[in-house]
Amino acid sequence: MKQNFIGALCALAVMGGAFAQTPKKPAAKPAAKTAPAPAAEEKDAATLEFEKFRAEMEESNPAELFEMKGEEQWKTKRGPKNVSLAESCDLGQGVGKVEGAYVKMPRYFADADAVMDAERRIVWCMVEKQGFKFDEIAAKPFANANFTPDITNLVTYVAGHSRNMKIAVPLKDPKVREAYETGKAMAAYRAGPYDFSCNTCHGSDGKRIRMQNLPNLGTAAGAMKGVQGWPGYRMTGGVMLTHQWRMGDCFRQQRFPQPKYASDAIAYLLTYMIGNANGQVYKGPGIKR
Amino acid sequence: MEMNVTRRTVLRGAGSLGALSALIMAGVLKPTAAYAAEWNKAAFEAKDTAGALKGLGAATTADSNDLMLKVPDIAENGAVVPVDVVSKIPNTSSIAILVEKNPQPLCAQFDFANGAVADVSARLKMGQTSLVKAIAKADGKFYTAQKEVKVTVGGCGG
Amino acid sequence: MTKKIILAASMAATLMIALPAVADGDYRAKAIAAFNKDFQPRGQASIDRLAEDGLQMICNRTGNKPPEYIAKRMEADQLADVKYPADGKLLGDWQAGEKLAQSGRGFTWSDQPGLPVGGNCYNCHRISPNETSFGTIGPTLYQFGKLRGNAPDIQKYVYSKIYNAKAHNLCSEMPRFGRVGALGEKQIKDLVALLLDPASPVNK
Amino acid sequence: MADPMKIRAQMKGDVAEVRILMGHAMETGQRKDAAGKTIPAHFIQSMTVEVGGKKVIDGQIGTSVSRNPVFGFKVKGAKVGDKVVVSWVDNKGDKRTDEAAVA
Repeated sequence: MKQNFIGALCALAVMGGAFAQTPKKPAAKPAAKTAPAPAAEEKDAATLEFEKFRAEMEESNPAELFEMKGEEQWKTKRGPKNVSLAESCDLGQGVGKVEGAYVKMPRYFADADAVMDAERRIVWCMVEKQGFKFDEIAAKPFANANFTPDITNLVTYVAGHSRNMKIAVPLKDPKVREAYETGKAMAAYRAGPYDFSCNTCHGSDGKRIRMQNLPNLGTAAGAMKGVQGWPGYRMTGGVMLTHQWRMGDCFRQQRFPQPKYASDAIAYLLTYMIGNANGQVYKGPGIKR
Repeated sequence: MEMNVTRRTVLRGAGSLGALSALIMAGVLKPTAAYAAEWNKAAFEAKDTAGALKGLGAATTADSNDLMLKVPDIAENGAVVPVDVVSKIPNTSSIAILVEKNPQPLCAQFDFANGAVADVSARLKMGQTSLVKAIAKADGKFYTAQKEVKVTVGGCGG
Repeated sequence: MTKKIILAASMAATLMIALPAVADGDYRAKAIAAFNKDFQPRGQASIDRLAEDGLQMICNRTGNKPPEYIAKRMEADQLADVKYPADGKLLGDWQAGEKLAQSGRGFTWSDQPGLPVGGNCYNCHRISPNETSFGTIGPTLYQFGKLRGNAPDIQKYVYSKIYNAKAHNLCSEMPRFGRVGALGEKQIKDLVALLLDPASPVNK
Repeated sequence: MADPMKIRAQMKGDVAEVRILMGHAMETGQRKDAAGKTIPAHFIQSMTVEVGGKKVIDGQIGTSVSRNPVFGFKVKGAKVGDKVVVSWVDNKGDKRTDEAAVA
């Protein structure tokens, strides 16, 4: 079977604004009537059709297989220091506590003097507490068809323990606030060969690229759509991927260079996005197209 | 809460796995699959629907309104297409699912026994827009239901 | 071209003094510093892509709403920069245009450099009614030519819009496909035909 | 070694709903890798479900089932506490058995 039904000649190209307007010059042209309504109904029918099956897809989500593995890895003594994360890693709720930790990150961690999202924090624990090498983790940070990194299982496990909890990024903390504002400015920054920023696709409501709805990350509901479902089991390729991966892939499609894994830059952007979703309910690891 | 209980139960199940596989290895317990029917190579490796039906012994089939096939009109992703098949035909003993345009159309076949209801769900790969067919066997006769599922070009992002 | 960039840069300098920037300057500086510190080149996506050119800087600093006197002047500069085909023929082959419109390839770190780049059109626009998987970031282009005809000035407008969308709307979301070398003369002509040729499904 | 399955079995009225997640590549044998080499077929061929010691489902599976397969079955006459045992065997002879209890 041709497994590349993906069709994913995916590229975000954004053609813009003025195109359908009557040409400004030559001004003599008769004003063009508005073109017939786009197949908005068609799109909505497709979206509705997807949603009908959404609950069923979420109810039995292969992400749970990765949660199970992550739980085992969290509790097992591992790494050069032969320590488990359960007995050494503080995700902000006390050593070893995973309940509700995911929805309260990114947060500032004094021991690392950095604002960290969940994945970055777990990597930090693996390096500092278990003795793994950061460069080795960062060399292969994301899953492919034949390989799922431990960190992906661990993040999925931790995220699973914030199911049905409200997002509560501590934006009142000045360090977190600064990360948020920096992330906000990064999201608006246009550059590269196509003049894209994050906001080109994710800065207004009701947009779609091909059939894919694009959440407006500047609103609480839109930001939640961007947060919901990560880490997520991706149907295309059948792999488990994390929010860090999603951010990197956005920049790929934005035609930017690559963000470094578990970096400040990604933590800032995640603080902006997840912070905007504060108060919304996180449903746990998801299933993605 | 109920969810948590279920989860814990499942985990406990997983924990006792080691013991179970030890028993299997020691030959005390026969792995269940060992007495599963042999894989129907002719049906599964058939390159078209007719060949697959022949392999299933279902050369002649009748349409039935009591056989319900629930699939999306448009697949969100051809790699994972959810399908539900329910048969209300009395004495349904088996259900098979086919994707007509796949290189090997037969996806799965399930035999029911000891209280199993003729109601199965699975997730299929579809390389392109195609008819999906369900075949039910009851009292030696075969019944079908079918529906088209559109597979579209993927979006970006997501 | 260099002249344009200098002009844009000097305008940006004027702007910094004349206008309150939309993003707080401090955070904008921090954002740029974070990009520079935490991004690495990969494939063809070199690190210099992080630097704004003059036009991007104006749009970034004004929240994509530059004052009209600047926008008009810079749009005119962009328009003057459009290179039309020497033979003056702007309508190519709509079928080739349709194929190009479908493809979203090009310029990412996972694309091979040098390979033909896609038009990316369906990512954002409804175009031919036969393609139901289309984006909505840009307006619908269905029946574009049917509603407007395909007189030479319309052809020229469409060509220039694809070549450099910013010639008509300074902070348009649409890339400057010709200006940045993504699409060549033939590709743009084929896309013009997709929108304007009466035989194109767009205009049926 | 094959990864564990996740099995969930819950009474809804007098019917036990059994949902099974399996970790498996389900390679079709028709895909090529980056180097253009065909990736050999590797897929689950048969599976069984037992509830309360009795076999209720005897299934055969082909390459068209999705990667990391998900199945749902319904069983009448089961009760809370019944043991659910699921097994599969793939075309390379790899196998896996896991169990859970009806909740």
